[in-house]
Amino acid sequence: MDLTTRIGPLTLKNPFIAASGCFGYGVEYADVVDLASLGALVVKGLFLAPREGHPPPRIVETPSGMLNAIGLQGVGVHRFVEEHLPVLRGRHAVTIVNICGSSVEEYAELARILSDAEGVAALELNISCPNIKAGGIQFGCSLVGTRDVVEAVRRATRLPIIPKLTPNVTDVASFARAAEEAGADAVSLVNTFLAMAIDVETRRPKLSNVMGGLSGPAIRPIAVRMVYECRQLVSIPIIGMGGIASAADAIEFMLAGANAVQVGTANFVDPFIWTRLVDGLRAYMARHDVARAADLVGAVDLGAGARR
Amino acid sequence: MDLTTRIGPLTLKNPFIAASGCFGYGVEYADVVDLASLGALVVKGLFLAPREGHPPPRIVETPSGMLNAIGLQGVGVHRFVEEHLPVLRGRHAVTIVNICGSSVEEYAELARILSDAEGVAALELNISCPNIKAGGIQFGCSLVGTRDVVEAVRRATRLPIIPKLTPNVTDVASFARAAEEAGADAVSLVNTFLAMAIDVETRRPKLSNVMGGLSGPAIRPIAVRMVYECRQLVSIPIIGMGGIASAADAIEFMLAGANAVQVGTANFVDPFIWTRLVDGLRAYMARHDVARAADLVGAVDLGAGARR
Amino acid sequence: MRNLSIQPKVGHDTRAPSILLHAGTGGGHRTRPVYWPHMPLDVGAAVIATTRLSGDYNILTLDAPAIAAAAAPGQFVMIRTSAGSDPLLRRPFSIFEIVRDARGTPAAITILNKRVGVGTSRLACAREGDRFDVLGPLGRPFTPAAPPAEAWLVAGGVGLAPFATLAEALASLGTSTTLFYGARRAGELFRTEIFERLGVRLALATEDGSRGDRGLITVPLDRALAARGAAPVRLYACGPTPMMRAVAERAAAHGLACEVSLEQTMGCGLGGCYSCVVRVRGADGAPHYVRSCINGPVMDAASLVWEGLGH
Amino acid sequence: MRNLSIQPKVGHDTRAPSILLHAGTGGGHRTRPVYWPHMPLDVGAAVIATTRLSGDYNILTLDAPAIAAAAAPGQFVMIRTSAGSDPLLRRPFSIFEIVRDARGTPAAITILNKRVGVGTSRLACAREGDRFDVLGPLGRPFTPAAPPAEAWLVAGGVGLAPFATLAEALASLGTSTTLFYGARRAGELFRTEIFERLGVRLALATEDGSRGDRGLITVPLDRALAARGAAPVRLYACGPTPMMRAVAERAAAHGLACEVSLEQTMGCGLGGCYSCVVRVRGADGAPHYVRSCINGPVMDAASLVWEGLGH
Ligand SMILES: Cc1cc2nc3c(=O)[nH]c(=O)nc-3n(C[C@H](O)[C@H](O)[C@H](O)COP(=O)(O)OP(=O)(O)OC[C@H]3O[C@@H](n4cnc5c(N)ncnc54)[C@H](O)[C@@H]3O)c2cc1C
Ligand SMILES: Cc1cc2nc3c(=O)[nH]c(=O)nc-3n(C[C@H](O)[C@H](O)[C@H](O)COP(=O)(O)OP(=O)(O)OC[C@H]3O[C@@H](n4cnc5c(N)ncnc54)[C@H](O)[C@@H]3O)c2cc1C
Ligand SMILES: Cc1cc2nc3c(=O)[nH]c(=O)nc-3n(C[C@H](O)[C@H](O)[C@H](O)COP(=O)(O)O)c2cc1C
Ligand SMILES: Cc1cc2nc3c(=O)[nH]c(=O)nc-3n(C[C@H](O)[C@H](O)[C@H](O)COP(=O)(O)O)c2cc1C
Ligand code: FES
Ligand code: FES
Repeated sequence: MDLTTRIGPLTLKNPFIAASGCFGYGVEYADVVDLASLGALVVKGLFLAPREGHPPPRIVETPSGMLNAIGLQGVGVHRFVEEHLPVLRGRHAVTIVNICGSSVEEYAELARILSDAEGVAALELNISCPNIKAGGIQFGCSLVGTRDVVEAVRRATRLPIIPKLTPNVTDVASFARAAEEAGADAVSLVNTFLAMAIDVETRRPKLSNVMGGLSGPAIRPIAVRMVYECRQLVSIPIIGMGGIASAADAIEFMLAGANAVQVGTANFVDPFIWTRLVDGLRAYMARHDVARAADLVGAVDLGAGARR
Repeated sequence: MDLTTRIGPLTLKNPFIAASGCFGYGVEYADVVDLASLGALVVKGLFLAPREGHPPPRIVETPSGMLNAIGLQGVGVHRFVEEHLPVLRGRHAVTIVNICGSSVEEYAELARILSDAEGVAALELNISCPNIKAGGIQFGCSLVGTRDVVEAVRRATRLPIIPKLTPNVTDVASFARAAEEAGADAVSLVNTFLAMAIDVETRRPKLSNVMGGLSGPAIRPIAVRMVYECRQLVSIPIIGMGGIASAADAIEFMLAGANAVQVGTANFVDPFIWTRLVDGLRAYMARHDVARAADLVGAVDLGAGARR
Repeated sequence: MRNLSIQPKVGHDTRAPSILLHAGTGGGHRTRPVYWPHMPLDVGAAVIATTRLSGDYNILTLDAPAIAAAAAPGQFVMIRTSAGSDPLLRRPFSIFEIVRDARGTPAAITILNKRVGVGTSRLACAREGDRFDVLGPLGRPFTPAAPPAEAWLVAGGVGLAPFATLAEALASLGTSTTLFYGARRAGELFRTEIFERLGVRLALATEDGSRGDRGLITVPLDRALAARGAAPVRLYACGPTPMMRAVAERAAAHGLACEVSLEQTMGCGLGGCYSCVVRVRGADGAPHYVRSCINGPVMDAASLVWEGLGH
Repeated sequence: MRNLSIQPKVGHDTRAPSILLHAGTGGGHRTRPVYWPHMPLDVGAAVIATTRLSGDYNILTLDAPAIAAAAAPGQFVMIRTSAGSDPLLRRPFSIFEIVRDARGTPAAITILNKRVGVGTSRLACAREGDRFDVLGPLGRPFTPAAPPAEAWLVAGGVGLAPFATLAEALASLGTSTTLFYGARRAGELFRTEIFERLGVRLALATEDGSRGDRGLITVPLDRALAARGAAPVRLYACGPTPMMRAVAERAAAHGLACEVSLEQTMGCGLGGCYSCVVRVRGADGAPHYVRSCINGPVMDAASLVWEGLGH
C-alpha cells in the first residue's frame, strides 16, 4: 500500500502534516509522537525578529471550533535555526517552515536565511494570518500581493514554496491560480476565518485582539468546498486543511482535490491523532481496494445527476 | 422595558425575526407559535414562478451546522399572495417577503406585485442564495449587481427594502455600503456560506446539488464579525443572523451592531425558541439595567487594550 | 421504572393533520387550526426505561404523557439527542408504543431505536434518568381499515416501529389484521408478542431462514396474496425503500389500497425546511415535491414516484 | 467502585519536566527527552466513582493507573468532556489525589471538579462507567520543601486541588506543613481530613465566618507570618488570581520562596498553541510571554508579572 504523496519536488511518506501554529516548533511534540512518522510538520509562523504576540485571552472556544489571536508570538528565525532546527533534524522530522513578513523583502530575506539552514524541507508562505495588522493577510487578500510575495521568494530560494491561502476572499481559486502562475510549488489552504466573539455579560470581545481566526470542525465544509474549487483551476499540488479530525475527514479533503492535508486544531484535542490517521487511511484503502493514496486525489464522483 | 426595534419605517415589537427558508411560509407554524408574538417573519424565498427545487438529499448535518441546497422550491409569488398571505394577515404576522430573481427586472416585478398585496411589511432581497445557478448570488457577489437590484426595486416599491448579503465575499461591509447608497432601508446578513461535504464511502457529494449553504452555530463567530464590520461602515439598520440559538447569541449580534436578528437553523431544533428569546432578552436587560433593547445595538466595549 | 402496562387504547383519534385548512381571511385570530389539529408539544422527557434488544436495537421508554395522549398511529416525534450543537438537528422516530398506567391513561411512549449513527448511538447508550427533548406528535397518521376490510401490515427491520400503535387501533375497530414481518435473522424479529396479544396473525421471514420463511418478506406476502379471499385488503408498509416499493407494486397489481410510511432525512419535522421531500404525482399527472413530514410520513403508495427515492 | 484507599506514596518523583533539554545536534534519534521526562499518556478512563460535595463541587475518580503512577504533585491532566466536537477542546484539571490499591500501587486519580461551564457541568453529571479521555500527567510540578524548611500551602476554593498530592510528598519528606484554606462558607471547605491524616496543620477562613476566620485566607496567613519562628518557610498558593498575588506579595515582603499554580485558559496543555501565556521577567528584566502549560502551571511567584494576569 502506497501512502506517499508528492508536493512538488518533495515526497512525503504519508499525506498527514501538522499545521502551523498548532504544533509549536515541533520540538514540543518530540517526546510525544515520533516526528519522523509524520508526512511533515509545519512550524509556527516565523518573522525575522522575535515577537511577543497578543495579550491573553488568545483563544476562545466556539461551537465545534475555536478562535485564536496568538499574534504570532515567536522566537524569530535566527533562534529557530539555532535552537529548534537541530532538534527536528535529530528526530528526522520533515520540517516545513511557515514564514511571515511585513514586506515582500522580509519574506525573501527569511527564504534566504532558511535556504542556508540545514533541515528545511519547504517554506510555507503565511500570507493569510488574520490576526496581525501588518503582514500576512494584506498580501493574501490581493492577487497582486500574492503574486509579488511568491515571485520574490521564488527568486530567493530553491526550496519548494507553498503559499498558504486565506479563505476570507470571494474567489479563493483565483488566488491559487495567481500563486501557481507566480511559481509556487503547491498551495495550502485554508488558514482561519476572520471571526469575533463577544462576552455579553461584560460586553467585551472575548479575545484581547477583538478578532481572531476560526478553525476546527466548524469550518470543514467550507474548506472542502474551497479545496474542490482550487482543484478545478490549478494543477500544482494542494495541501488541504480546516477541521480535519479523523482519517475520514482527511480522505474527504483528498477526494475534493487535496494531495496532502494538515491537521491543526484536532492536534490540540488529540496529540496522538497521527497514528489513528495513518491506520484509518490504510483501513480505508484496504476496504476500497485503493493501492496508492494518490489515487484518491480529486476522485470525488459527481455522478450523472450533479448540478454543477 | 422597551423591546421594540426600528427597521427603517417599520417598528417591530421585538428584535426576533424568523429567517427565510427556515420557517416555511409562516403558515406551517401558525398553530405552533403565536405568529403575532414574533418581531417579524421572513417567508421562504419566492420567485415569480413556482419552482420544484433540487432533488434530495437537500440537507446534511455538519459539526454544529448544516448544509442546505433546497434550491428554492416554492409556490411562486402569485399562489403565495392568494393562499398564504391571507393566513398570515389573519394571524397578525408582520410578514417580510424574501424575493429572488434571475434578472434585475424580475426583482422589480416581484416588488410591484407584492406592493399591491395586502399584508406585506417589507421585502428582503435575496441576492445571496448560494444554491441556485441563475439569480441570487450572481448579484450579491458584485457591487454593481447589488446596486442594480436595490435601485431597481427602490424604483418599483415604497415598501421597506432589505437586501440580504452573502458572506462569501472578501469585504462584506463594502456591499452593505453599496446597498445603503442605492437606497436600501436596511441590510440583513449573513446568508449561508458556500460549502461541500463528500461521503467518503460512496465518494459522492452528500448533497444532490454538490454544494450547499452552511448555517447554524458553526458560522456564528464569522457572522458576528461581519455584522461588526458593517456597523462600522453603514448607518442604516442591520439585521444580523448566523447560528443564533439563544438570547445570549442574539444579544451578541446586537452588541456587534445588529438592530434586529433572524433565527433560522435553531428554529428547526426548537420551534418554541421564540418565547425563550424574548424572556432571555428581558432577563438580560433587567440584570444589566438596560431600558431599551435599542441601547444594546453596537454597544460592544472595545476597552482600552483593544488592538483594532 | 414506574409500573406501566400496555393496554389497548379506546377511541383512537385517527384524524390526519388537516393540511392547509385555511383559517380564512377574516382576521379571525387563532380560531381554526391551519396545519395541526393537535399542536405539537416539546417535552423534556426523562428516560423511564431502556431495554436492549440486540447489539443495534433498543427500546426507550420516555416520560411524555401529553404526547402519548395526543398521538395517532403512524405519527412520529423529533428527538434532540444532544444538549449542545453536535449533533445539531433532532432525529425523527416513530412512536412505537403508547404506554398506559393501570387506569388506562397514556403515560409514556416508547421508541424502537436502531443504532446507525451518532444520534441513534446516543439513544442506544441512554440510561434511566437521562432527559431528551421530544417534539410531537407529528405527521400524517395511518388510516386504519375498518371491517369488513382486512389490514395487512408489512414491516422490514426497524420498519416495525409504526405498526404497534396501528395494530392497537385496528384491534379496537375489530379489523382482522396480519403482520408480515421480515428481518435478517430470528434474533432481529422483536416484540412479536405485542401483536400476538392483540390477536394479529404473524407471517415472518428472515434472510437466513432462521425463523419463518427464508428470504424477503415478499415470500409470505405473495403467498398470502395468491390465497386471499373476497374481503378487501388494505396494505400498510414500512421498511427499506425497495421493500416498500415491492409492496406498493403488488398493491397496484392487485388493486389494493396501500399506505407506506417513509423515512426521509428531516431537518425540522414541521414543514419549515423543505428537506424531506418526495415526489408525488399531482392532479396534473406531473411529479411534484411534497414534504414527507407534513404530507407524510404515511403516504398513499399509488401517488408516490418511487424513482429517485432515497433511504 | 473498586476497593481503593489513599495511602501516602513513597519515593515521589518530583522532577520538573526538563524544559528544553536540547537533544543535541548529533542526529541522536530518540535518545534524550526534549521536553517530557515522562511521556504524557492519553487514557480512555472509566469513572470509578463520583462523589457530590455540594451543588457545584464533585470528586471524580478516574481509572487511570498509568497516569497515577507517573504524576508528580501539582501536575495536571487534560480531560476531553465530549466525544463529539461540542465542546471541542479538552479542559485542564489538577490531579487531586493518587488513589492506591491495598498494595500501595497507584490505581486511579481523582479530580476535584467545580462546575463553571459546559465542560465542568459534564464532569459534574458524569456517572460511574462513563468514559473520558484523560491526557497526562502534564506540566511542571511543585518543588516540595525539605526539612528544616516548613511548607505553607495557601488554597482558595477549588485551588485546593493540587495540594493533596503536594501534602503527601511533603509528609514523605517529613516536612512540617500547614494548609491555609479559604472558601465562601463552611460547606465549601472540602476534604480537610485528607490533610489532617497526613499531619498537616489547618488554618481555615470563610467569607461568612461560618468556619475558621471570617474573611479572606490572608487573615490567618498574616497572623502566622507575624508569629513565625526561625525555620525557613516555603509558600505555595493556588486559587483566584488576587489571592495568589496577595500571597506572592507577602512572600516577597518576607523574603520567602513562593510557588503559585496558575489556571490560564489552555488549548492543548503541551506547548503547542501558545494560548496559555503569562508574563515573566527574564534575565534582561523585560517581561516575556511564556507558556504556563509547560513552564507552569507551577511557577516561581517572584518571576511573574501580575499586571494583566487573567482568571
Ligand atoms: C418519520 C420517520 C420515522 C422514523 N422512525 C424510526 C424509528 O422508529 N426507529 C429508528 O431507529 N429510526 C427511525 N427513523 C430513522 C432515524 O430517524 C434515523 O436512523 C436517524 O435520524 C439517524 O440518525 P443518526 O444520528 O444515528 O445517524 P447519522 O449519524 O445522522 O447518519 C448515519 C447514517 O444513517 C443514514 N441516515 C440518516 N438519516 C436516515 C434516515 N432517516 N433513514 C435511514 N438512514 C438514515 C445517514 O445517511 C448515514 O449514512 C425514522 C425516520 C423518519 C423520517
Ligand atoms: C492547570 C489547571 C488546573 C486546573 N485545575 C482545576 C481543578 O482541579 N478543578 C477545577 O474545577 N478546575 C480546574 N481548572 C479550571 C478548569 O480547567 C476550568 O474551570 C474549565 O476549563 C472550565 O471549563 P468549562 O467548559 O466548564 O467552562 P466554559 O464553558 O469553557 O467557560 C465557563 C466560564 O468559565 C470561565 N473559564 C474558562 N476557563 C477557565 C479557567 N481556566 N479558569 C477559570 N475560569 C475559566 C470562562 O471564561 C467562562 O466564563 C484548572 C485549570 C488549569 C489551567
Ligand atoms: C492556535 C493557532 C495558531 C495558528 N498559527 C498559525 C501560524 O502561525 N501560521 C499559519 O499559517 N497558520 C496558523 N494557524 C492556522 C492553522 O495552521 C490552520 O490553517 C487552521 O487552524 C485550520 O486548520 P484546523 O481547523 O485543522 O485547525 C493557526 C491556528 C491555530 C488554531
Ligand atoms: C434550509 C434553509 C433554507 C434557506 N432558504 C433561504 C431562502 O429561501 N432565502 C434566504 O434568503 N435565505 C435562506 N436561508 C438562509 C437563512 O435565512 C439564514 O440566512 C442562514 O441559515 C443563517 O442563519 P442560521 O444560522 O440562523 O440558520 C436558508 C437556510 C436554510 C438552513
Ligand atoms: S422536515 Fe422540514 S419540511 Fe419536512
Ligand atoms: S495550552 Fe497550548 S501552549 Fe499552553
